[in-house]
Amino acid sequence: ACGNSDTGEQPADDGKLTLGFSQVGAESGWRTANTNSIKESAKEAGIELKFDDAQGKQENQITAIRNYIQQKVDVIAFSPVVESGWDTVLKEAKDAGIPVILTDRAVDSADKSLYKTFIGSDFVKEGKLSGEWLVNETKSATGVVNIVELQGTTGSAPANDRKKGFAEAIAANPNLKVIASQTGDFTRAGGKAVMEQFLKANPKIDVLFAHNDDMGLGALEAITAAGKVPGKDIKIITIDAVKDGMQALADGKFNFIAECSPLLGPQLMEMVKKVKAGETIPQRIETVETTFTPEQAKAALPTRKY
Amino acid sequence: MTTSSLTPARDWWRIPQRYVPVLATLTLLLVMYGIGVSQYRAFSNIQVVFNVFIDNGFLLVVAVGMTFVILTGGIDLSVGSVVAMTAMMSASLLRSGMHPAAVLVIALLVGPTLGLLMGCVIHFFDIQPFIVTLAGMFFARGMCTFISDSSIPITDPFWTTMAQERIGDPKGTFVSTSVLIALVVVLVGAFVLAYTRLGRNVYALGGNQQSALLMGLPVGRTKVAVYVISGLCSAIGGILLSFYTLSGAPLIAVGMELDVIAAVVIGGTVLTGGSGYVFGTVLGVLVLGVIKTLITFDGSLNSWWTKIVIGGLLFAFILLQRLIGIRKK
Amino acid sequence: MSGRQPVLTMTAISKSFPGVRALDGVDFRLFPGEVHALMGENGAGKSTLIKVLTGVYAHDAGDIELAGQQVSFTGPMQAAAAGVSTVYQEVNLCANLSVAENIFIGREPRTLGAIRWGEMRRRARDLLARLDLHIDVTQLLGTYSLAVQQMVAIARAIDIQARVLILDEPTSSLDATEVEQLFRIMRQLRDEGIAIIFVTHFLDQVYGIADRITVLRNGRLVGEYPTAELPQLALVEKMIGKELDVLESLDEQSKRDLAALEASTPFLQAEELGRRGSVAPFSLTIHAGEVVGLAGLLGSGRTEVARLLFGADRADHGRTAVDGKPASLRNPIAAIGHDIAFCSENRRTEGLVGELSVRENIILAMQAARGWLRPIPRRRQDELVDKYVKALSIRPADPETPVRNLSGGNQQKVLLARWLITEPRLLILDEPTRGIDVGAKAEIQKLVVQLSDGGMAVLFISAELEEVLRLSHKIAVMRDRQLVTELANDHTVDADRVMQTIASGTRHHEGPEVA
Amino acid sequence: MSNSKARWDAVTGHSLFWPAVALLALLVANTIYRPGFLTVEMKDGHLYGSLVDILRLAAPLILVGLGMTLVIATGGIDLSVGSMCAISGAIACLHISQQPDQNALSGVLVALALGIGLSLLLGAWNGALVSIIGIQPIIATLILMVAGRGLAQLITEGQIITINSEPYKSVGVGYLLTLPLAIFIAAGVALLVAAVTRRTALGMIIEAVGGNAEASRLAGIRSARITFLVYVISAVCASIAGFMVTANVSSADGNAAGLWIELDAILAVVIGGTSLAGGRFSLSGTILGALLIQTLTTTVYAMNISPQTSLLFKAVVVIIVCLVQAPAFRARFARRRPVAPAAPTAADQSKEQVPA
Ligand SMILES: Nc1ncnc2c1ncn2[C@@H]1O[C@H](COP(=O)(O)OP(=O)(O)OP(=O)(O)O)[C@@H](O)[C@H]1O
Ligand SMILES: Nc1ncnc2c1ncn2[C@@H]1O[C@H](COP(=O)(O)OP(=O)(O)OP(=O)(O)O)[C@@H](O)[C@H]1O
Ligand SMILES: [Mg+2]
Ligand SMILES: [Mg+2]
Repeated sequence: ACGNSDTGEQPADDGKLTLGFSQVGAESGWRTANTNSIKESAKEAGIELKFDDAQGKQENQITAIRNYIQQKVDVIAFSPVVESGWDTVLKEAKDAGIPVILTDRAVDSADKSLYKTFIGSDFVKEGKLSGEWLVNETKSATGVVNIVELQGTTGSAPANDRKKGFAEAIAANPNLKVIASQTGDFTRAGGKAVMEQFLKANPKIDVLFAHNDDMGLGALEAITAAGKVPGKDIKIITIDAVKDGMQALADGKFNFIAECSPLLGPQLMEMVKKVKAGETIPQRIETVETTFTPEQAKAALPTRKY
Repeated sequence: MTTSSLTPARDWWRIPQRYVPVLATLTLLLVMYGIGVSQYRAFSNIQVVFNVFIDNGFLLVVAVGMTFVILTGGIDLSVGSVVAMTAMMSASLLRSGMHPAAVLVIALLVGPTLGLLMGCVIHFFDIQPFIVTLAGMFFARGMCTFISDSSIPITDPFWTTMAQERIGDPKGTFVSTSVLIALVVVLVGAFVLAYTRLGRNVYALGGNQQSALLMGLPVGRTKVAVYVISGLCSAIGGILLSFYTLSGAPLIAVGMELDVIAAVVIGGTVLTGGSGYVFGTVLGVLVLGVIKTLITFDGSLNSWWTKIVIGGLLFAFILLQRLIGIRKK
Repeated sequence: MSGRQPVLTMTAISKSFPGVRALDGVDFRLFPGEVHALMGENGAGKSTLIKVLTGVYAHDAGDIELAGQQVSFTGPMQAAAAGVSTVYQEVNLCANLSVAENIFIGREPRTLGAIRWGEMRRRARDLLARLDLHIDVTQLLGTYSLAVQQMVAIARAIDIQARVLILDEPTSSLDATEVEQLFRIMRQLRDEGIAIIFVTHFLDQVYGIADRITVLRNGRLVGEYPTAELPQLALVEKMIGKELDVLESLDEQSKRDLAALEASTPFLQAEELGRRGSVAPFSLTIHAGEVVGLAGLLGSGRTEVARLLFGADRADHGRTAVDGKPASLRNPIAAIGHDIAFCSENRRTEGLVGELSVRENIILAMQAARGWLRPIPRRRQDELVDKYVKALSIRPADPETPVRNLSGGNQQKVLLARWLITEPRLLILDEPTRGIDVGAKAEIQKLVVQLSDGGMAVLFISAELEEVLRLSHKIAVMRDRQLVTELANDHTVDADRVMQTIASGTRHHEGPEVA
Repeated sequence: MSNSKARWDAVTGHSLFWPAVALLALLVANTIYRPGFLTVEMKDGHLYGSLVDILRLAAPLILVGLGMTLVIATGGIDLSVGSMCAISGAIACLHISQQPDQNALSGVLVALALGIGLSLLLGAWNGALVSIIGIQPIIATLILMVAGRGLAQLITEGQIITINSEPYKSVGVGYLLTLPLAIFIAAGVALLVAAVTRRTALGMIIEAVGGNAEASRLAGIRSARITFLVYVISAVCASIAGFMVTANVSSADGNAAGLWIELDAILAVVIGGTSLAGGRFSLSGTILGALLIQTLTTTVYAMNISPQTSLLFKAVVVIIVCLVQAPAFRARFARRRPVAPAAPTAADQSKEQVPA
């Protein structure tokens, strides 16, 4: 029905490794970059990839994993939509003897033997890095520093963790105060609409912390429209470091970005091969990530992939 | 000349017109399954069919409730959120150490209560169901994030057994307990619709509300009842979902109401009410499930093509269903 | 009779709708074992009185006493439980349920809560057999004609063990035989001591069955009379509140020269027109200025003929020609393009748009013909609408009321007005006088004569043979969905002769399933 | 005395009265929370303030709502408007991003034409499914709702296309006579739709088709054509809304643009007094409904209601608005007050739905 009937062949016969990968969705540019990275590196590594887009639904991911088990793929990898609720299906995978690798987001299973490893970034750490930068930046500040926060989609793991990490970090300086925090749904439009009201409600905003670049970029427009200078009147901290965000950083409109790299592909493929070869691998592999200041952004921008 | 040639058309194979949509759906479903089997080798494995049931058990239950509502000509947009709310509540109550039996009771009460409230507002204040249940949807979703803005794992042993129990051959073909529960709900739903007064009143209400009123049927009671039933089914669906995922997450089952409505309508139930069968709904759920399965088996579609192909398959299916339906007319 | 206790007393009942005082201090008494006719013009408040009684509407003032108990029903359900069984005006059943279910829904035979379908069907068949209706009770009600539906509604009502049986215009879509069946049963029930309220616009029927008559006019009680003491003419005068002359004058109506009419080119010719499953191929010609009557029993296929000629259903056989030139009438738009108009018998589902106002309903067809880009100027709309509201005395006379709030008869007039303003050359009237009071009926008949005198061709369908005889130049007789013969309506033709033609052949009551 | 009461009844009975009251109540609540809420100041020659924001942000919703009103009036529903927004925004932004000079007016005009052209096509698709093939509207448009998002992402390749085009941007955030251009566009389209439906007979014909399709057919109305037309109109409205949404942030996000706008639009239509069953429609009601919903969203931000409870807040407001608007509810409430014994009772009111 969907063409490509050749992919329907039972894998494992041709000696080629087959990886079943279930992606969260394509809800952001970041996610698309992540998908692309995985697809490209699978091709480079000569691994056959069965890709599924769960469209943001855990149910779909579980379905996909079940189907991978039926198809007897060699390795299953997925970026869980939510942290909990994977035990049942992971147990089925384990019983079928198929190793599982998590990417990007972790699961909270008590039974760590259900999956081989986790490759991805630490959202809490991203929030923390952002907060620490701010604490450092405002060391000398006297008086209260008013912070507004643009949260990601309510209830999503990155939103919760980044908020948490940031809050932990800024607790170090009692002058730092989050005066308003609202969800912008990770979108530019959301970020802009919320920031417009923040600006009207709060005469003095010193810092904006956005849970991703897109909301920050949206807020940027609201700030400009309000006649303020982003990066100066209001310092902006975001997370992700996608191209547009890096550009804004390089232009001095943002002040700081904590990277959350989507380029997990190569690491994932490496682990797939290792797992299949029976090598032991660490329970947790963190992606190589960094933070950017405007200067670093300028330097990094020409070689950015996404 | 006999009068029989002039009687309202009845086909030589004597399938009454009202069964045609359901049969068309069934035929197409089988065709679709056949295509899957011919394209992908592992598809013929019977476990694939069981997996469709395992993965869509909760959807099935919710769709049964929705069938009642749609048969009266109403609609219930709150189901997805109520499912999530029920799962969330169960998870949070279990985490707080409550006995699983008590949790089950509470969880099974909340959905119907919300349904009761919505039904009463719809009936007594004569407000359109779409709006009332949309508000219900916001409310229940709001409750989810209100309970907790992050997902809550369930470690309760009862839940865990229910979730991980494999009925059948645990190494080979099996179904989960949820499937059995879902099938029971389907049977009960079908029975109620076909063999009880409540069920027939539901059809009458969907056929013509004014007539139903003038015929002395308990219109108000029936109307409220379908929302309670839908709420109950959503609650059961929510519990099944919490078995399925062993957790409650605030953003789970977003947009599920559309899947459910689509399943019911694909199953041959008319949105204006008055005609349709639970069996059709089962088929509708299976159609969606098989489409999903086909796409994962293919495994070569990227994210946006997935959506386009889902839309395309849906279109092809409905078009064919429509054409078969017209021809048989 | 006065010595007995009334089973139902309604005193000083008032009911207002926004802008209309539908009932104004009406008293009504009903004794056990009587058939009581409730009479009045369209919009007099008959249906409203009934709906107040059964709790469909809450009344503003007044008392209702049933069997000595003060009652105030909150709805038909309660009323039925208290022994008041009602057939409302217009069929109020569920087309999506089977015939059997429509009869028994709400009181299905059950064991342990489960409906016994077999028993229900059997009982439904038996019950309908009492009304001499032999149809497949498992079929959906909607597949049957309005007349059958009406019979089913009656069957439902008489099966309920009731003290009071209310029939609001049950006979409007029935033919003479059906009416006789109904009367037989009504008499039987009356003799069992059941009190029956009977609403109709057929005076003959009133005198045929009613013991007493209550007359309403403009929402007020005119009086209550024993039938024997109220001559027909006096009744009509009481109903319309003035003396009646139109009725008589119509009989004087000269029968025009048919030969001259027939000599001209026919306006519409149908040759071997037919549709599988609905009507056998027939040929029919209609000339300008001619009134062709369609006679036949219920379900004989008159409506189907009309629908084919209007393109409401698509013919799968035969040809049509307009003005001698072939013309395809494949859909209503094509027919309207050839100046054909069609008033459906089913005004609620096929005629009116309930939510729209009287004005909008009246101009709808004309506007549709002009296309939406050329709206009829408001002033012209008002002129046209005013003219017909007056001409047909549509009440209430406010063109902006939603048509759904009009009484049944007035809705019919609105539908008629819709087509009259399009000035068609052929007007197809399917039961145009159904549910219309005597005065208005006479007006409509007069109108038909006027129109045909003015050169309009009319295809006139009515269950009332007298009416057909009085108006038509030519009568086409239908039987079993076949056009069996055409009679020129000269002095040799009378009701008996038509009846004979209709009846010369066994009468079938075939349902969708071969019996 | 009784005269003034009658007038009062007429006013409160008007279908737009209660939504308007709700809107005012929200504004008042905001003003109490933050007295500066209503202030509108001059900044760089534009008016600046929350009220202006509400109007500007409501513009796309108004547009989508207008089209939706017509669709709903025919007894249908259009779930695909959100995807339609995304598609037209994406194609326009894609075209502009490929121009050597993004500020060239010609390029922008071509982009807009492309977007509208595509939406005409998609609207025709919806219309054909509903009117020719006869698929139930909710399912017919669900197809494009699902596939359309995919299409939009296909156009943007899953990325956010950022553009830098002043002329295009002005569709979303430009100003005319100190007010946002978007307001004028929405008002213009509203006037156009109103003119097309109310100055011609289209409105009545749509209402007739929605009220009773079979009767309309027998009256000689080409119902199929009308049905087709409303889906096309809805698609065009959605595409203009799509331009606004994307221009607002100068970027096209195939995933987020217009997400869930269909629900808001339907909500706006219903709050505005148009029945989902089809028939009578009120364009002004829809506009009011859209403003109410946007005000509600803005209120959540402005009052900084925590994201965890904002949905609850929204639910409560929606239900209250719907309740006070419902005649049956007010009648019930009125009966509680001992004053007007003549006022019809609730049971009475709800029963009057039954026609003779
Ligand atoms: N639901 C309603 N809303 C407003 N007005 C109504 C409603 N029902 C009836 N009316 C009005 O009440 C009056 C009485 O109507 P009713 O239906 O009782 O007349 P009727 O005597 O049954 O007439 P007919 O012989 O035509 O059936 C009419 O003027 C009608 O327009
Ligand atoms: N007595 C009957 N028994 C069974 N079916 C009937 C009967 N009368 C009508 N029908 C059904 O009604 C349809 C034909 O009725 P139709 O409306 O054409 O007749 P008509 O001559 O116009 O009668 P009416 O007097 O109701 O206008 C058929 O579909 C048939 O199934
Ligand atoms: Mg009446
Ligand atoms: Mg007929």
